Amino acid sequence: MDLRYTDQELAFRDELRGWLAHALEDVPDEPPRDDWAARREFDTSWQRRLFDAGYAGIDWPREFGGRGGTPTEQLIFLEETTRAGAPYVGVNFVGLLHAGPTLAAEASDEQRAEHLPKILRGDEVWCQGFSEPGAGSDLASLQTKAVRDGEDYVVNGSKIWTSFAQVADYCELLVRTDTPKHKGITWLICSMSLPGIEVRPLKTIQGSSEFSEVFFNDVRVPAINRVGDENDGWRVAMVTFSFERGTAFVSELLDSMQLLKRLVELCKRNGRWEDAGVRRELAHLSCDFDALWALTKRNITQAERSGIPGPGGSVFKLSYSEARHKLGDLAMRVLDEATLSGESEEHIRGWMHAMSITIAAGTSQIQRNILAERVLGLPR
Amino acid sequence: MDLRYTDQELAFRDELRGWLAHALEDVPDEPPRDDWAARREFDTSWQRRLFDAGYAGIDWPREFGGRGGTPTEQLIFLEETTRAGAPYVGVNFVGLLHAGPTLAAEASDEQRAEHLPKILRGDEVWCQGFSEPGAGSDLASLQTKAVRDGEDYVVNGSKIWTSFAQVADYCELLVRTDTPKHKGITWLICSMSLPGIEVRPLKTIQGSSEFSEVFFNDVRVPAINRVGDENDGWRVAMVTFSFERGTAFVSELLDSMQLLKRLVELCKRNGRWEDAGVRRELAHLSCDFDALWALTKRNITQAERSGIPGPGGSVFKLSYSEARHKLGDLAMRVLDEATLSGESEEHIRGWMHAMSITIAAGTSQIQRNILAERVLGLPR
Amino acid sequence: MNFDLGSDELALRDAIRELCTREFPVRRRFDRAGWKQLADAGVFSLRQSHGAGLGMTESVIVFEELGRALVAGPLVATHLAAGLFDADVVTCLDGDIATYPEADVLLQMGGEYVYAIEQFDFTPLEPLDPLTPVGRVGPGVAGSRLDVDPRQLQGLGAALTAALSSGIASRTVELAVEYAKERTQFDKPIGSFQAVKHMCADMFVRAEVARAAIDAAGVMLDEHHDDVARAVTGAKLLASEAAIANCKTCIQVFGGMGFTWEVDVHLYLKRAAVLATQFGGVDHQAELAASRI
Amino acid sequence: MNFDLGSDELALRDAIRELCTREFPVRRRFDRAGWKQLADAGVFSLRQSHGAGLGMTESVIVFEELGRALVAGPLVATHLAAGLFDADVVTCLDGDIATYPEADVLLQMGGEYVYAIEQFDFTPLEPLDPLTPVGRVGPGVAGSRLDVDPRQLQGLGAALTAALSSGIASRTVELAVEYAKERTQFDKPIGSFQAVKHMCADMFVRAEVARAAIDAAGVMLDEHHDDVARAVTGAKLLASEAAIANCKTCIQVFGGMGFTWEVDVHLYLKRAAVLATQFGGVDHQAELAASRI
Repeated sequence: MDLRYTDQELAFRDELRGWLAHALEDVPDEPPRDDWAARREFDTSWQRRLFDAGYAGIDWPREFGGRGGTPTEQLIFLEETTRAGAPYVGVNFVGLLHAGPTLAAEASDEQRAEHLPKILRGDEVWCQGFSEPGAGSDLASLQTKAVRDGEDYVVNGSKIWTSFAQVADYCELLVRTDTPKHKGITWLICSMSLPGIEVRPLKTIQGSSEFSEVFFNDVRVPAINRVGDENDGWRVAMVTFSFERGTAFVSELLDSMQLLKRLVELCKRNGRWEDAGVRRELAHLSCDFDALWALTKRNITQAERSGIPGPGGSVFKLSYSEARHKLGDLAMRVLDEATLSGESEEHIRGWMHAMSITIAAGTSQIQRNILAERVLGLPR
Repeated sequence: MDLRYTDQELAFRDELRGWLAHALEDVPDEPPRDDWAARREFDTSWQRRLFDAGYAGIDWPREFGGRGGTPTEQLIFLEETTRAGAPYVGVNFVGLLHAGPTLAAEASDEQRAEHLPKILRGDEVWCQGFSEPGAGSDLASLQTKAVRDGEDYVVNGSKIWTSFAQVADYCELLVRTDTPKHKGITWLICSMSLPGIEVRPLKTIQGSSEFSEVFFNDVRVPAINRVGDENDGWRVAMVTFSFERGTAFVSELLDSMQLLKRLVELCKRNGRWEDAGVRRELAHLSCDFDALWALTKRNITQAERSGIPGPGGSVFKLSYSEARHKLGDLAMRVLDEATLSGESEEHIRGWMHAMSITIAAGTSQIQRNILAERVLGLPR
Repeated sequence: MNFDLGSDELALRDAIRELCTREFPVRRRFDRAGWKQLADAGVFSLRQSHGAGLGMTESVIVFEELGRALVAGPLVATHLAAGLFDADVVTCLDGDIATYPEADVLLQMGGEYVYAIEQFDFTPLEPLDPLTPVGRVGPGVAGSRLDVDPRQLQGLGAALTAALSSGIASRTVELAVEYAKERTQFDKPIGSFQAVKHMCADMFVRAEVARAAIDAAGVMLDEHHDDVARAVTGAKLLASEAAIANCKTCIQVFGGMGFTWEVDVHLYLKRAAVLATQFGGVDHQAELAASRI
Repeated sequence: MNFDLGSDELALRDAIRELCTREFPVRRRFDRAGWKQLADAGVFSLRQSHGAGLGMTESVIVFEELGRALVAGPLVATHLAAGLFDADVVTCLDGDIATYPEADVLLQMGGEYVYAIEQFDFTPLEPLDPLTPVGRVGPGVAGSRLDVDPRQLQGLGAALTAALSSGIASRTVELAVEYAKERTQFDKPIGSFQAVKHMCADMFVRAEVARAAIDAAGVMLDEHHDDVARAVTGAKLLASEAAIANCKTCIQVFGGMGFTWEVDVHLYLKRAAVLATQFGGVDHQAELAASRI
């Protein structure tokens, strides 16, 4: 085991650091949270700048426009961009972290050539069409129907929790093409500009509208946009999930470390740092995040060896989301009356955000089932 | 609602306080934990003194030798005896708190006349023969068999977690008299002196031997000792449980309050009280115990109204056992290296004891099932 | 001793619950018409109608109901002010921050004396709870000094606030249980899964323990019990924690829907968070409890 | 970067695991014959065989195995003393308390200097863990001062102790899972009930996070990483907590049997409690972490 970076990795870090110092000088101000057109413009412009500088898709193959680097370099990339306060992945999240890796692993050569470079360049924004109002934890019970008609699938139904649907060009869409629960699902690339798609934003408890409900009314998706075989979509979706659980929270963890730091600073300013109990709770969270950073490195090493992230993603998500709940609750306690007047908004948002991460991308209950049954071998 | 004691109750408290001040002067030293003969002698002598002074079975009917008082007076009795440091109920526990109330509610006149006065006088010690090695949480799957043969039941099988079996005169024994799971169980009064009974003490993690395994080998229990109808024992056992959950932990709670007080004193001596975190944790536990004391009063009021304790017992047990875990963990943290050398033994024992109370008398998991299904009406 | 609701108390509780169900849907904002309905129902005058220093037992029962129904408005301050001076809508001034700053009078009781402030300006702020408006008051407001012990008012205020929190803790158990019975996944109601069952059971335990604590505090206030200050502190601490924990668990039971503005759970959460800060946050209550151990 | 056990490390782990399975059943008490076996296997000389200031990566792996197997004896102190002086059995003196006081040499490193004490008397005390004897040493013992930084030794000691705890955290997951598969109630293995499943999953999470933390600390010690002190502190904190929490949960999964002396779980619990106090308890570690935040 070693945690040392190679000379090449260290050189990469230095080069990136230098570039960031320069590049961040003329990044415009972040747009308002609910101005989605502006957010798309902001996020994809940054992605394009990364692409032009050779920093898009650090560990994606060169043939798709990636840098062809190692997962470790991708980790360094996330570390450095977070530390430097560079723009977050934003609307490029699904493309870069879910759909892209899934296409790279499962799609045809044509599909990969068509989409992967555009995702990396910030030319294509993706959204996820997996969950449905009646199919959340029990995703395999999804009912959005796709019927083959000539060269198309005709899609009817609705999806929910679709992040960035308002501004997405494509949707990774799971549809039902046959009756058997897990064996009747197909994974489609669905253009969001097709006739018959309606997007209705959902307001979250934070007051923002990251999520939408998406309705499909006789939407004709060309069959050529299928990824994998018909009725083999569940397996493809599992690949998507392994990426989601494996690495999608790395940037979040780095952000959380910063958030904790700012809470520490706030406590040092308002005197609560003198309180041994508060101080220990803050320190404990710092230890939690450090350990999760080590776990991330383990997960990445394992993913590098086996090609696809393992169950470490569920371990990470359970522990990380619990730590975030603790951080949020502690911040609310420490801020006390200051929460009333919207001061320290980032901590209030952080508190609420914690409540979404024990639900989204597989609830904590589902993650525990996965670990108990698939890793520990307990009977179903 | 009121929490005020009536003049009669206040007079009872004064009188009892006066008597205790006197009576406790010549109580002998507590015997060693594993000297069971001496413990029986110690505990039953004290019970006899209570009886002689008119303080045995405060809320038991006078016809059985009780005082005929109110449950509130029983609560006052527990409060005063605990505060005064009087001997604990000890080996009389099952008789006074499980078997006795069950006999009072369900047994024949002869059975009540035979046993209840002796339990109150400290002449009869009882133990509980419910659980079996294969029937713990799933008690109704018990296999100890009783076959009717003339005027007797012939009992074969084994019981476990039988407290005080080494020194008990009688056992409240659940046996299988028919096949259907819940509908084939019978509740027997079994003399522990019958031939064919073998007691094998079990050492607990505390190193003591409160529990035993009891083996029954062709033990002939006269059928006249049956309580309730044949195959109606499950219902009778539920009555026993309602008493167990309703009030059996009241003395424990009072003890816990004292234990907490001594931990606070210890922290004030060793400087840990200056630590705001430790101080708040101690204070929180004090609030927990106060609230549980209020809940006890609510449960007792409800039991007084309906005759039998309600689901408040499960609420109490879940919350109380969790608070005891916290108290134990906190004590271990605060004592730190002092735990190594057996100092502050009561806190170490308290820590270990906590681990038994999330298991004994229905695990926390079973209690949650009970609340979810029977009180909240969630589907089985 | 008789520590469960008697028939009068049940009737009072049911009457308030019925009023709330009829007139105060969860999303109803504070308005003066509704305020008059509450006043007419006796919500603010319970202590007066029971005679000096009494009526907290009943007030706690009533405030649990108001908390359950998430009734908006400066309930506690208006209740505290009744009998002290004449005003329809009274709110608390805490530092320079007031919730419901459109009130007629500000009650300031953080220091050695209690002041009633009738003339003030305020700037609205972004509130934590969309149904609890907040404003920054001042500068330079002055009020008339009232002849009342601030510690006594603070104790009553903490108890009433705890009762509101306790109501939230109880109501969110019901919301979670109802949803767990209706929502199906894996061809079963999610409430048949032990993970969900046990979350609901833990919610119930927290709510019942907190309710016992605050009910006892109410009674002890009326009975001038020796340990009353400790009881109030403990009730405030446990009810605050129970309300927040139950709202969070309720969101988890509701899953994705719980995280939306579409269902009401987030409003309970945000109200619970607001109440937790009022009359001393949980760390403050724990410190008070430590001083009374 | 390569942060998972490589083939050499897996071979080392398997060899120690095999040795422990063969020679060190859980209830084996400390004895000098066993001690020699461990010494022969290189348990105490790993840092020496890897060159100055190296070998903590491997030592951590080995100590996780010793923790899993609940091997008795003053493992950490004997490992620390290797290379400093010649003695078979070395234990730590903490204040006037020593575990395994039948050792040849006491290592005292609580102050500014490190001392080796060869001549001492002790009085046996009632131990918390039946397999970890404890004695009170003294009075008036004096030792020879060693030329080594006590803080460095304490860091290594904390890391090795954390590794032992991490081993306990991992092993108790396996014990709970095995039992949950075998034990049936309600005509099913109890491991098919979600409540038990989720307890086991949470144990696994705690164990894996702690293991990542201590493995990282071991590597960072060898790499003289800037954040090494924080990493050691965090690992000690998380591994202590994970070990105790997992032992407690394991007892809960075992139910009544878990509360008996008949099964081994209580020995893990008691050892975990002993280890938590050594080289600084959890509150102390949290304070250290706060100073390094």
